[in-house]
Amino acid sequence: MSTAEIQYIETPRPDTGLTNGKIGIWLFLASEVMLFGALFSAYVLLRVGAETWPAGREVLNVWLALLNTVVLISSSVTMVFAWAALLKNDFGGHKKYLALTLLCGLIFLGIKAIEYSGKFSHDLFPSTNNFLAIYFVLTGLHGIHVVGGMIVMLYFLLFGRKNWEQRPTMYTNRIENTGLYWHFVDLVWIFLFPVLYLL
Amino acid sequence: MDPQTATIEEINRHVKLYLGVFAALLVLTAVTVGVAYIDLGHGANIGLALVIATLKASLVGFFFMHLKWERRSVYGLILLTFFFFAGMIGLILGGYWDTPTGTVHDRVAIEIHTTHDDTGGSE
Amino acid sequence: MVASEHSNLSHSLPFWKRYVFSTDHKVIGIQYALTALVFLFIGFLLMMYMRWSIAFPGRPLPEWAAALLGSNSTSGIFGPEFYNQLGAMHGTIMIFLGVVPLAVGGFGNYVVPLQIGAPDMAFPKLNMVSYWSFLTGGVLMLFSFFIEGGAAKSGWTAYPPLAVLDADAGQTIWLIGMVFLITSSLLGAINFIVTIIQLRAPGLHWMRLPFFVWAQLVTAFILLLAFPPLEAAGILQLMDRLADTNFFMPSGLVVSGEIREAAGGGSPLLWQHLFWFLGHPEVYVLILPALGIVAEIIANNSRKPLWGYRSMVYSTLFLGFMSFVVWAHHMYLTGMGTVMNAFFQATTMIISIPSVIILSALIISLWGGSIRFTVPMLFAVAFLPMFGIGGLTGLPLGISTADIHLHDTYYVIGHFHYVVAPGVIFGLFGGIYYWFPKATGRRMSTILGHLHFWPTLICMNVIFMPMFIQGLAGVSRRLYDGGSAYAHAQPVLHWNGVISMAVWTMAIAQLPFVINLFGSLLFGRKVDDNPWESTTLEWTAPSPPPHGNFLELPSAYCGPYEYSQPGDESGFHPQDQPVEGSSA
Amino acid sequence: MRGLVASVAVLMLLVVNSQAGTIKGRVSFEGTAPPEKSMTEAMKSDPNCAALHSSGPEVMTEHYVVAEDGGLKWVFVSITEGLDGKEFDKAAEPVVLDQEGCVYKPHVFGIQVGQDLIVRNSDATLHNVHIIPGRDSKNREMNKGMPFKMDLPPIQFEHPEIPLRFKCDVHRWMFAYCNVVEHPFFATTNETGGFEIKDVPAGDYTLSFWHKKMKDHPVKVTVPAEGEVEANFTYTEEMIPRRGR
Repeated sequence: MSTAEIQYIETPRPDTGLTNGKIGIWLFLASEVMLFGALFSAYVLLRVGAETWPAGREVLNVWLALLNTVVLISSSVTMVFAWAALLKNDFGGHKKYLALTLLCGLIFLGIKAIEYSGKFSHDLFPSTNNFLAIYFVLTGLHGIHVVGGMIVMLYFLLFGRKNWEQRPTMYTNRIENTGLYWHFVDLVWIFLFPVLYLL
Repeated sequence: MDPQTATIEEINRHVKLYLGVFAALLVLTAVTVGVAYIDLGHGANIGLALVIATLKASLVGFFFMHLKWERRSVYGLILLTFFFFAGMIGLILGGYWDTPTGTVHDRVAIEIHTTHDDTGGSE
Repeated sequence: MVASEHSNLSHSLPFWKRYVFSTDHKVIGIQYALTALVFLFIGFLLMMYMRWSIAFPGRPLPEWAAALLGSNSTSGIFGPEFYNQLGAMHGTIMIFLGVVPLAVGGFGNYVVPLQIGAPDMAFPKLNMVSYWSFLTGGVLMLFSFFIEGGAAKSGWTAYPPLAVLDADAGQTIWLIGMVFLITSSLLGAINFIVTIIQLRAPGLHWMRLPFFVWAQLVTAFILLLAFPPLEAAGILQLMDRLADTNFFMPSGLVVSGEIREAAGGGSPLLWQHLFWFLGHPEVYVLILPALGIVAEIIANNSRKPLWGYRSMVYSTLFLGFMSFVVWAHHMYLTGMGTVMNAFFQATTMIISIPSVIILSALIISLWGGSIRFTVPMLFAVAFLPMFGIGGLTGLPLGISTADIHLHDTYYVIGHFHYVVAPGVIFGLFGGIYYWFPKATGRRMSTILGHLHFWPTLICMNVIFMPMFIQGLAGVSRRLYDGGSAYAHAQPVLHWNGVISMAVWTMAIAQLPFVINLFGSLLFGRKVDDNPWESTTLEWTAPSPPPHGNFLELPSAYCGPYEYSQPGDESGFHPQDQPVEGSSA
Repeated sequence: MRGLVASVAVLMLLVVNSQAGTIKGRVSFEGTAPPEKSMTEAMKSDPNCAALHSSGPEVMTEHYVVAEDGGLKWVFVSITEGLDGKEFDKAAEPVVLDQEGCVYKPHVFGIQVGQDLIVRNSDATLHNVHIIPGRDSKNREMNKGMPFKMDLPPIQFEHPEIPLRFKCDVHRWMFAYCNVVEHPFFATTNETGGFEIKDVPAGDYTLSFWHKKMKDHPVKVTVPAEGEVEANFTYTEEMIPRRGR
């Protein structure tokens, strides 16, 4: 094995038991926790300091958000199935589930677009009050993360086959890591939903 | 289950497990919405919503993100990040709650004198 | 295929792929280092103009100096707005574009893989992306000088509401530039942590890692977890500036005489909390790599293992951990109550302990060593007292009651500049002299080294020591006229001229360094792989190391600093040599 | 193609009636003007300004500067209608606004869009030029400190505005009214109330007479191919804003 090859991409390192990608994605998720954590602390400080703070459900459409929560949770499930299909060497099934996850992402963004245009049409803008401002920033940044995840999945959907055929373990790990990122995005929404819409 | 050496039945068993977790998540989502419409007092509502959200988050984390079968070091990273996350929110709020009251700044702000040209007409 | 075959593979790469868009950690390291040095000199240049306005407010600049400012000065005089731009960009450029990229991007990228026996970083492409994201952020920052209204002028801390009310576009570009810089550091941090954890050579257990690698590991963790909150705050301030939101704009804000009609309800303190949540860990990001470099140089040049290696490692870990809970000592005067002030005062006192442990361990490492005063050793030894002064003068600022008088005075400027200028930058200069032979196969000239070291050391002290005197007299910072409008500043005003003269002489003292750096590329004395007779792994690779670093995979058999072991005539035992009768 | 034809036509228009007339006239004021107030009194608050005026004559505010024959000074006269569609090249030399003796000199002036404005501080004391556009104006607010004798780098305004208010954040009595217009046809009345606007292309226009207290009064006027046209205006007592003393 040549010295120029970077090791532990496919097989985990014996003493740490982890592959490079796995540690990398968990570190990235840690930094994302701090990013959204900062925005949540901004939300809490603004809410605690504000004289009046509208209740989420009066200003926002709870049912659309509920639908979105269901869509995102099911996209998490299809993502896990896409990874499980690879373990069963069923690349066709994998592509189907990956496409399904991508579709759920699109639906999620579609509902988000409906929600946003609804706000704008009632001329509720970020500048209206700090509740809407932090709402747009939190859901907007979350939306950008959804788009980022979808781009990665699209890349695998279109160009994944060659990598799967040459280095199947590496491809499986990549899908698993993308899955970890996607579940994290779902996890952030699980907190966003009650905090913005229900409290 | 070690991805490299898992057998087909093991994987299928896991797939069923994922469906179970999916169902649980949907139920919890319905519960959290339902509970929100019952007014249990502001503090209780927040507490309950956060508990349910944490429950759902740990379900996603343990099963979908395979934390259940993950190495200890990843837990360490999550714990470290959570400690700093909690420290950040706690200390920022601490800074807000601990603001002293009844200080000289609390007196009514000095009447804001308009700086119009007071040596003649008005603008 | 062994590294040498691999290296002729890289010979076949076209020029732009091998040098410009390269994924080799050494090329990226040199790209980071050179770009960072250019930014350091730009930051220094801005400060030289500031010193003119401080020492001689209202006097026109000489012709040749004013030419560089273009339309920012008319007949050689520039007003307070341009001074604020210089001040804000001096801070931003020196920290985010100069020291961090040189310490973490340059030294980290180049030296860490070599010191742990790895062929490259864990994610080479990610490494390249992080450099180019850094360069984009840097170019954006410089570009903001040339737009209408000039660069950001609300300080490198960009406190709202001033930063949000600033109608010029410079602040918006500053924020966008910061987002690029933070993304770059984030990707770099992930790369470092994975490389250090996963790609250590066989036998290189955690306690056999060189201290420099430990310092970079802790720095990477700090970057990973402290930077994102500033990115979030940056996004919030961008929204405040572009979408008229009110995250940081309180209601009832009076702006030029009138109450500002806006939804309000925001809190400027939110920005300060989020900014300083990064701000303080950021200063540990600056100092830790320098401590790592100084430890390597001192161990090598005193021909003796580091004293208390274990205590230094645990102190670094504890320092990294504590750096996240001390930030509000920058905010003692924002009206926080006594409970919070007391908490942050306690954590600030506690965090000074690991720094003192590391510094004492380095000083004790000199004891009983046969010290060779090579040029890197000059910088490393000078680092110790300078960092000492920097650190100790910080204590009064850490105590909230004393901070009432010293907050935002020149005392603060003296304190953190002592840590950063004769501290961190001396460490980085030492690192350049120390690893230059490994990167180029040639040594830098010792005479030019001395010509650079002694004047710079003297000028540094002439510049920063008077600042304490001015600070104690109550001269506040960020004054375009150096305090000449204030009665209480009159007795210490003469120091402004002295400091400014020392600054301009120090600029000249950097010429020997520049000549030395580029001259030695061609005329430096050729050296073998281990000119300093060092023990860490990077010196077992050829200089300059080929793509893939090592001819054959090294493994470690002993600690990083096995110097003058009993019964070992050569006086140093490289880490990759097996020790008789000990486990691998 | 259509855009090209239009611009050629405009160029032709400019070339054809190159000869132009001038508008001359006089602005006067009938009735008793409210008394001026003493500025040196207000200047007592800043020792530097008070020192500048310790010897010289007492400086009065210049709101209603009426000559013996009734001529009214500081009235800004400019063409407001009849010029649309025509472009004018930027004026070459800059307008200089000086701050001397803690007073803006001139404190009512006109400037063309894009023309350089050089703000000068001839006092050795601190002035802080604060340009405050109107609420719905597109000009940018600017706030420049001038701590010693210096000139600011040239400033340009992109959008017409009558008036664009200048104030000094250090001295509450310092005000200047910069009237930004898109064309070079404007003038401010001198001590005798007289003004002159040269080489105005022939045509009918509306002339606006603007006074900082008695505001804006349009007057129709037709400019002959060459030679002069007379355009006078008289402010009367009723036009003084009632709230004023």
